Amino acid sequence: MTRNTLQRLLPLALLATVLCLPLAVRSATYLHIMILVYLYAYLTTSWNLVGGFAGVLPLGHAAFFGIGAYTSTILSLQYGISPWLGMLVGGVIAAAVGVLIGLPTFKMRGAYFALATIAFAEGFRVMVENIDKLGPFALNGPRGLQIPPLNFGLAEMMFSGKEPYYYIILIMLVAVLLLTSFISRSKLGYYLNAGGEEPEAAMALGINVARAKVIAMAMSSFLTALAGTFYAQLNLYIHPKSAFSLDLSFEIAFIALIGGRGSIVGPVLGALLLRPVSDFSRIYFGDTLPGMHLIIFGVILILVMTFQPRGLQEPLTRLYERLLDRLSGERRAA
Amino acid sequence: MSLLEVRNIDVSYGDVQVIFDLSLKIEEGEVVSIIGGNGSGKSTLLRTISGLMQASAGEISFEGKPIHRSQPEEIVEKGIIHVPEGRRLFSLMTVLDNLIVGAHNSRARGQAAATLEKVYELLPRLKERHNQIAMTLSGGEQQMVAIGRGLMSQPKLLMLDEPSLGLAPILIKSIFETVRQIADQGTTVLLVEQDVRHSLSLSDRGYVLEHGRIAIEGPASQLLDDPHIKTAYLGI
Amino acid sequence: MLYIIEDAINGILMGSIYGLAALGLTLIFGVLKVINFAHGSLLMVSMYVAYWAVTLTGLHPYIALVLVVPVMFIFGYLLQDIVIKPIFKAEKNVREPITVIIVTTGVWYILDNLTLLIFGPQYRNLEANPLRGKMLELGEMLISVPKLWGFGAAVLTTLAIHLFLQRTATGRAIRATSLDREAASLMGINAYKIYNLAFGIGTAIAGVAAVALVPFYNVFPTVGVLFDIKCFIIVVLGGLGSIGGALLGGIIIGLIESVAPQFMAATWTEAIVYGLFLLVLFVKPSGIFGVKHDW
Amino acid sequence: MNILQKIAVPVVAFSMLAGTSAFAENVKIGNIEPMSGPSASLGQQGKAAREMAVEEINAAGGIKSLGGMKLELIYADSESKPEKGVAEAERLINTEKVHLLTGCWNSAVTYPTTAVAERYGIPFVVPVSVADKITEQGFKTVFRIAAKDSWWTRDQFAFLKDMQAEFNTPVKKLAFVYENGDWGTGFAAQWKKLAEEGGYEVVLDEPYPSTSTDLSPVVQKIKRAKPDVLLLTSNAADAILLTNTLAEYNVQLKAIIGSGGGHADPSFMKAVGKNAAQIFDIGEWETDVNKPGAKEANEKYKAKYGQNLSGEAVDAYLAIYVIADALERAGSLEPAKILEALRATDLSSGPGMIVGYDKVAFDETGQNKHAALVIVQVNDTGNGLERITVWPKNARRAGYTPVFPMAVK
Amino acid sequence: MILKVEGLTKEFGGLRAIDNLSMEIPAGGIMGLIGPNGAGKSTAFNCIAGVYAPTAGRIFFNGENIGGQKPWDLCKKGLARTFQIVKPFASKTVLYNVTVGSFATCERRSEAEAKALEVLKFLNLHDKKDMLSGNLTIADRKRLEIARALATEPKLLLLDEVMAGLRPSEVDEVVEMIRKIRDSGVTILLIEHIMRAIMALSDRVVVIQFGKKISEGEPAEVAADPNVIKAYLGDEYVAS
Repeated sequence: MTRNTLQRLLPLALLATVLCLPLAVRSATYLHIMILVYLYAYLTTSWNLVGGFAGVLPLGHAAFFGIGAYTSTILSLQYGISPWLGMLVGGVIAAAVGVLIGLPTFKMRGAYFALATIAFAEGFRVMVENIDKLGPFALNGPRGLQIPPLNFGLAEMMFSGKEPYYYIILIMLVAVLLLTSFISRSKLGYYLNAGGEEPEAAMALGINVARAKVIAMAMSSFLTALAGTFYAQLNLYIHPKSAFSLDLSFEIAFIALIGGRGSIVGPVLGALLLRPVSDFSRIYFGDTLPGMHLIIFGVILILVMTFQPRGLQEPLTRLYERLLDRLSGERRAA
Repeated sequence: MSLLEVRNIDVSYGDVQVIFDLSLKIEEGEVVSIIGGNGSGKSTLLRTISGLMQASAGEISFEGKPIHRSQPEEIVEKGIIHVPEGRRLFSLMTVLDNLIVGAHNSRARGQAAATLEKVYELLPRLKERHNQIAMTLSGGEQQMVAIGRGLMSQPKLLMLDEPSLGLAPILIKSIFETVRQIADQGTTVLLVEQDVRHSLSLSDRGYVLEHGRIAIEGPASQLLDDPHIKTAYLGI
Repeated sequence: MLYIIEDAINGILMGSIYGLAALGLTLIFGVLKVINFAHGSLLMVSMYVAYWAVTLTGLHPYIALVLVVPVMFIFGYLLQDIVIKPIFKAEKNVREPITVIIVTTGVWYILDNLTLLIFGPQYRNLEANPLRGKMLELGEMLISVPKLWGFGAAVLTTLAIHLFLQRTATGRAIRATSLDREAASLMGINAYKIYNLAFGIGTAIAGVAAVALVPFYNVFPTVGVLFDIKCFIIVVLGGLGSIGGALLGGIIIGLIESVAPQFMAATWTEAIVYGLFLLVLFVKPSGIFGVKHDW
Repeated sequence: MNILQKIAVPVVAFSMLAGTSAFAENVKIGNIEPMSGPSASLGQQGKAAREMAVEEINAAGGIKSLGGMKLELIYADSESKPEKGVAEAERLINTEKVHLLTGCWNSAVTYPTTAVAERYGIPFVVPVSVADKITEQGFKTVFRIAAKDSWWTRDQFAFLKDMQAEFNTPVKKLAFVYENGDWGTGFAAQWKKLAEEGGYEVVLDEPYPSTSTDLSPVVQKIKRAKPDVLLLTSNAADAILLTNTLAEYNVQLKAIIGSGGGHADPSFMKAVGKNAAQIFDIGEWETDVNKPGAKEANEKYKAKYGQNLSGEAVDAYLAIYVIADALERAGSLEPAKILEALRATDLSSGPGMIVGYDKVAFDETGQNKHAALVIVQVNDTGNGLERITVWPKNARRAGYTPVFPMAVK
Repeated sequence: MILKVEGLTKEFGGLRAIDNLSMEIPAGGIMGLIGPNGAGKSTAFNCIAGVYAPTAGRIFFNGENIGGQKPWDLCKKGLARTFQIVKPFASKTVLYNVTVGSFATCERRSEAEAKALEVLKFLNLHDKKDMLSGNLTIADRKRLEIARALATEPKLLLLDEVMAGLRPSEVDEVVEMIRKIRDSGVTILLIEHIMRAIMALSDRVVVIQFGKKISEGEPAEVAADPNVIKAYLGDEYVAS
């Protein structure tokens, strides 16, 4: 096989494998872990639009996640609106909030920006915890919202098995990957990358950097909110501490940094590595060595940042190229 | 043995080579000028001597001992002080604190009080302004602080990077007079300048740097009359 | 009216202790230009050190200071030297390396959970504690004595750090490094050593805060998290890097937390604090008092 | 072909991994508990109590109707996070092939997790997660040993009424102070209803964040509201902080009534010392309960784990005995059979029955009908501070007279 | 006049970096702006390019007062610039860098890339289009900086020391390149330290010192102006 065919075939083979995985993996546990891997890969890819392409460090994406989860859940619980529709409504609200947050914060630098995004997300959590009713909408304060598992079906985005969730999030992930790779090749992507790397030069080349970032923020928060709805439908229960969790915001950023910020595959690699490590180490150490899984998580963070500060995407890509060389017996064209 | 000896160094920023096979010598007690246009590699040369940058090839020795692998603070400890371009004062600290930080190295620290008196004598303006925050000073005063701060380290070799930069002519004059006084008190001075006339007139020797290479070298008086300098600067 | 004053006094005292907890964070930021997300965990470790120092040796809780401060100084110094320094060296041209933030977060996870592994999840409280429940009566008003001591410690530490930075050679070297790392190294100052020192001192200050807290506060593995975000807010209110600002920022937070609940549910004070935090970030990112830190 | 192989190998390995431990030799009980994170203390007590029960049952010959089959506990850490609880339930059911589940202490984790069990038809025994909602979801697989929060609050008010009569001390004004989580706000909602019904005046209704680092402002509010009785719902850290601060500000009340949780945490008494004296607390169990075996069980536990059995721990301990009893009667590992047996539970004796009430039997929602609560008073009768059962009156420790109203300190 | 600067003044916290500077650039030519280090050339440049809003004075570009407008808007109006310290998007290829510029006038990537390739061919950078810009030599980076600006289709191109740090042979190449750009109809304002190049290229030269214009005229005139010699070589040089 020539290297070129191989290069085209491998991703297809991968996609086929991923599509068939539920046939081989009957265990709902492993499917669930895979679902979480895809969910986090999806979230991180969405985050990457701002945190990667635009070169800032947002640490408050849980705000959009929570908005998505709450919007669709409230609409479906109180008004019987399908979560699929609620998802879009949540996305639009989150995008609007994202723009409102982005306008003032993008002027800030480094640490200030990170802290401001944390404050926004935490502020949202505190609000939701303190509000039982917001006009006609019952938020239920700290008690959260539970979705009774009664109407299973595609329209309700609620299923008794894991497989539908697996395919939904897989489709979402593939879609968001296609979208980001499309964006990265579009004018917006060029503008974001340029503005993130050398803002002054970008401005001189006709780029309104702040506006590009705000557009990216709107898209990123829209996409993040969709995942919030998925999460609510997957767990059928949300409360402020989980839907607006600071840990989630942090984990998204970590996955991106470990995988490789600003690249398309980085978030997927990061999620593929970190999620299972944290899940499996929790499973194996959870009862005998409580907290061990978080120690392992911390150690990985430090090691990767020390030895591969730009993430694992670069060395892994090199490895992949070498694998292609080996398989095809051809050298990569320079 | 020369005080400072630079032998065949190459220096690059990343993969961009800025200095090519450059050698120079400074004897104890001399005032040496390095002149050259923007981008000729003057500042890079000083940054390499003071350890902020590493030469990719060649050697630098001071008092006969190699220093090209040393960290900046070790080089200061040996007696070379680099007064950087743009003064680089500790902007929010007072004049006095700036001066005291200059005496950070172990040779100078114990005698800081005495050195301070000498510096005040040389630069009386600093004494008047000792409590003022550095960034509120005028450009000329800031340059004096930068020089004073360098002197506080009791240098054997004082390297000045464009002390006249951005100063009004009257101030430039007084800065150069100060440099002359420092030299007269016995400190070896390496002066990097664009102001050819001023710097050469107070120097013993000079080097003209072009594109990272020594173009001409010789006694200062001789260089002053060299027509090549005018050509290099004005393109005529 | 009197009760508002009583609350305000409590707020100032408690707030000053928050400020003390945040002081180390602001010092570290001032020098390294990095937000140390592990600061809360370092406070937690300090509290364990203080707790065990008192429990094992039977020292008066405040005398434990002589043990806690040096131990935490060394801890912070080594942490910076061994874990964080390599990252700085790798990214020495970046002004605010994000990777360092991530590494400090890793340190946070490790410290908190290592403590859980070693000491278990129990809540600990000094048993033989001569200060427990001591209240000073001022007419109708009651003022907590350990908090008063904490206030004293906060003011004295702030003053001591201020004087240290202003008057000593090392202090000046730290300030110089903070203002211009390269120029400082041209004056013979080893910037990495200064980073280690600053990190050590910042951690030692967390030790002082721990000693102030332990006589009236619980010790448990996640206690740092409670103070973590509070500390971030305080240092931004006071101006990142500003020594006096940390104390003032702390007092503002303390006052809000103490006085605001008299007019609304205590849970809303958190929202007020975040609101104020964002307001300051947007309107005056240099901090409420807008003082450029010279220290 | 070699490419296909390269892909196939990990996939096969993965699915084989997924299929491990499919053959059970023991009865597997999955337990989801907060082993790390903010509620780790409670999770670990629950773990210890379960272990003790399993060791006892196995030592006594296991489940006889299943040929002496042994019980095996498998733990999972929820970190107090609902999504982790859900993921772990999935794993325990599918991968570990557990036959039953217990957990999860945090009500917020228990809701979604029981929904998973319901989906798979796996029995889920909840020792203690008090939110009413848990047994009111219409699930067929959920059984709760402990009382639900409407019963807890009901008993707190019944106790209050009884005490007023017994000591002839009227109580009019109440203050509610509670952590602003799921649990505290749930209790507060019930209190408000009961206060209205009982004709009390609520002078303070104050939620506070359980992450508070200073509760003096809340205590000041209590002091100024001048209630007769203060009802609290607190986690451990804030219970300790509140109790100490109440003492510091010398807040005079007729009674302080806790709601278990932080007030029942073994760290609590140790940490607050004499400031805990005369506080009432509601719980499932006390060391001084007048039940055969209770004392021994507590001593054994204390020797092993260094703490007294708490109400939470006893519920967990009993839950394992309830499960063993149901398995014995089911004589099968079929979920349907186990569920049937659990529904028919009528347990009134055995080593597990060291609780304050006499029987375990579930109503149609899965709630233990007989679950009852005791109220204790923390006091020192010469042996150091201890929790002394005072209510219901028939369970009161012999020779002890409750202090009501609280003595002026 | 494509650009007309009237009484431009810029102060930074009381410090006057540009003091009442006026100059005019006719369309189609090359104007040199020189002065010793720290004279205020870059500040003037930044005011024209929209980085700084002037403290006083007006700047007309094609007859429109553009003082205080943002750089990205100016770029779309046909005013492009390079940076003295080159700022390539270092993690991206040469083609990517130039395409960012050509997006200023087109929406689609294929179109933008086609135009970028044209520019690269025009500037003889075509064979390096797939190299990471961070790996280019300094000379190529400077060329890339020009290519990127040119891709925005400017009418006026501001070049900030594009020859600094180059070897003599490379300087000659850039001189040729600038001529070529001028011949394609782009007006050029050139800040440069390399006098040889300035003298060879410029139709007119403006000399500033301490933010003030001290001389203006054709290159030879300016080079002979005692004021200029004094500014460059020190006041005593004139006498000798």
